[in-house]
Amino acid sequence: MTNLLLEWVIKTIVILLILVTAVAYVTLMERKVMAWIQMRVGPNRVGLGKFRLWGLMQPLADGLKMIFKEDIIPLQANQWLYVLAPALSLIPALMTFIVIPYGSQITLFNHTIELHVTRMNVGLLYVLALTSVGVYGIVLAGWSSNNKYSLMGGLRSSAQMISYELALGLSIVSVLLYTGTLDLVEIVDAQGGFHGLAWNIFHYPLLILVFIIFYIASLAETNRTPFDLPEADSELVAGYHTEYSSMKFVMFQMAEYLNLITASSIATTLFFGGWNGPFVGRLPYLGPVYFTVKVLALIFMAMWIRYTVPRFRYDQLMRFGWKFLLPASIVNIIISSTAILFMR
Amino acid sequence: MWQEKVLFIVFAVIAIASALNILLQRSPLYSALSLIGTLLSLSALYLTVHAQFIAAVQIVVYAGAIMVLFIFVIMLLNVPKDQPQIEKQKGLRYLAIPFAGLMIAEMFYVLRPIRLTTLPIQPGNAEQAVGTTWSIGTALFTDYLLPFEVTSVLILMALVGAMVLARREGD
Amino acid sequence: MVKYVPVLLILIIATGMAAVIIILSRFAKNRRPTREKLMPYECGVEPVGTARERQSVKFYLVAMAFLLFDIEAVFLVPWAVVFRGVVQSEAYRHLKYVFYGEMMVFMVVLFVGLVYVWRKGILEWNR
Amino acid sequence: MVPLSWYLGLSALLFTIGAVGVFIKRNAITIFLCIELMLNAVNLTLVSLSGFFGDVGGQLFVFIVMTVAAAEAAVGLAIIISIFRNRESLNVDEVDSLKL
Repeated sequence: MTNLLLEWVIKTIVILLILVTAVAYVTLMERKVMAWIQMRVGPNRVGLGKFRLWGLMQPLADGLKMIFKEDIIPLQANQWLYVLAPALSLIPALMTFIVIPYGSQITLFNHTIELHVTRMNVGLLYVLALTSVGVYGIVLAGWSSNNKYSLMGGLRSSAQMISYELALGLSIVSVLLYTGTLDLVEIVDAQGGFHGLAWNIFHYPLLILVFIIFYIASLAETNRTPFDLPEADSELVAGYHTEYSSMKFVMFQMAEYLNLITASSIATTLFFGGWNGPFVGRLPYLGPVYFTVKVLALIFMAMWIRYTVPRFRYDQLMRFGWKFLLPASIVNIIISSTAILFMR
Repeated sequence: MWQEKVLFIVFAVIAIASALNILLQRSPLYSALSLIGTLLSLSALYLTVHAQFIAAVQIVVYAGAIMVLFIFVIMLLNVPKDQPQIEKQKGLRYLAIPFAGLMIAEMFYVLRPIRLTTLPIQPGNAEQAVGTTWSIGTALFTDYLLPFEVTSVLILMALVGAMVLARREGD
Repeated sequence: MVKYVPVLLILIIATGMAAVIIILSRFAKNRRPTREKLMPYECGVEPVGTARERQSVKFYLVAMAFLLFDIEAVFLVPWAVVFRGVVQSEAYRHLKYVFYGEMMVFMVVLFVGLVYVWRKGILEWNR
Repeated sequence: MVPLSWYLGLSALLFTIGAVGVFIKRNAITIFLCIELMLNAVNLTLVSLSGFFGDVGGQLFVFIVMTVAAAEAAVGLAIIISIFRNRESLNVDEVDSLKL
């Protein structure tokens, strides 16, 4: 029992450290990709002393800069909620990752270590639950700032998030029809056949449509362009975090990037075989590598979309979510279940 | 298993404290946030009796949807703070205390026979155990089919009714 | 239910992290508050009116439609999880058309709801 | 192991707090929140009894109760909105046109 607890504590802390580092470097990646798409160089100065290291120290410098920024709490703000809101959006974002498997099992110091923190019978519902709780941080940030832009941004953002949460949930239901379980570990294990290439998306071609719906909905859920209406800077200044500065602003940014990483990981797990890949049966250390590569590819795709597609208008956004994605995912469920009914 | 008792007490205290906070707060927004605290700790308590699926649904439906609706309404209407209650009969307050004591004594009396009943051991095949998604799904769509189908009509009625009530003509 | 203990663990650790970050920014001694700085930001102009105004009821209508369709999604989850098992297992196979049919009835009823919301123009924002 | 009586006692306490809230609060939304609290207290009873008897029925009741709570919240809040529109107040003592 104590051993198990110790293992969990270590795994949790390691995962959190990896996630925080990953967030820092995804921001750098975003700036590099943006620069690359716009034919610029991007951050390339910050290094160690004389060595520039392609700007690899940029996130560290950014972090230090943000710590030393002035922490402003507006006079008319609702003090308690104003401080609570960024925490409420960061904590659920950090909590999702414990159900995602990132490898099979490896042996370390004569211990067999499963490469996931925990598995639960309702794993995917746990993820959905945390996604739906994430709305509070944004709503309360908008409300407590006592600023018109914040309030409008918070309301718009939460309405957008709940609208696309529906499409997200319903597209996951189509996947569940094929997997027959909510346990993410089982979902990944089932995709291990055919030299580790029996990924759901190859195995069940109908899931390509589902993946497109899922991906669009998760972009909207994480407030990325073309769905970044909540912080549409030309209309709403900075949306719900207009009044936030210093580390509280960092917390919102961290939550946003964490959500992007989580969404990509879930997409990898559900559609692209998780950590499965060629030779992973013989070399279990390849599991986390495959997983990271797939997640990074999906994150890159999100960035590519961000710098290619212009922003939606709010009425277009709501119309797209409710009148296209929602009926499309319902139709998908009907088609998938009919297919399963006649599967032998 | 003292750990389970400690967990129960922790979550029970959180649930009761936030439930009391609903009454103590004057602003409806804070009351709603305290209710979310109660809902989350109840969800943890559901886990201690192996109701995993219901625990997750509790967060998805209650904390993630119903309370969002409440908070939206509070924010949209900009609801004023609660006024203090005007007591019409002053003496009743003191009558309340012996009655409360009576009720608590009665509760202890009723609960006495089951004070030692503990949770049955779960069967070895954990997938088929009560509270998993599989057990909920098979029972809901066979034995409890009628309530399930009636629910869909109920939801439709609520949708139409609420739309008609909340929209103004020409809105 | 031992498997759910890590949820508690990560909740505690994540809350601790959030608290540390907030406290960290509190202790960075660089606060020089001025009246202008602590005013609500309105692009540098003196704020007009209050932010606590009544908002459009549209947001409520969308949240309500979300709530009711979210229930539908939650009902779909256990059905989707058991459906394949029902089709393929010996014990439940004779029920497979029942399982299929009852969910189709459920979804048709809710689709009527979606059509109602659609026709009533709740989902239109540009009017 | 935690005995069943603890769960039932907790549920009774929460129900009482909710009932007291309905009586002492004036704000329609807060009263509504207290009703939700009472529903949740009953849900705790159903779930714990279902766990202790090993019968999934109680959990299905809770599932249905949650649906009813959602429908109730949607319609109830719509009523509250239309009351607020007409009277500019949510104090339940002022909404008494039906009283003789």
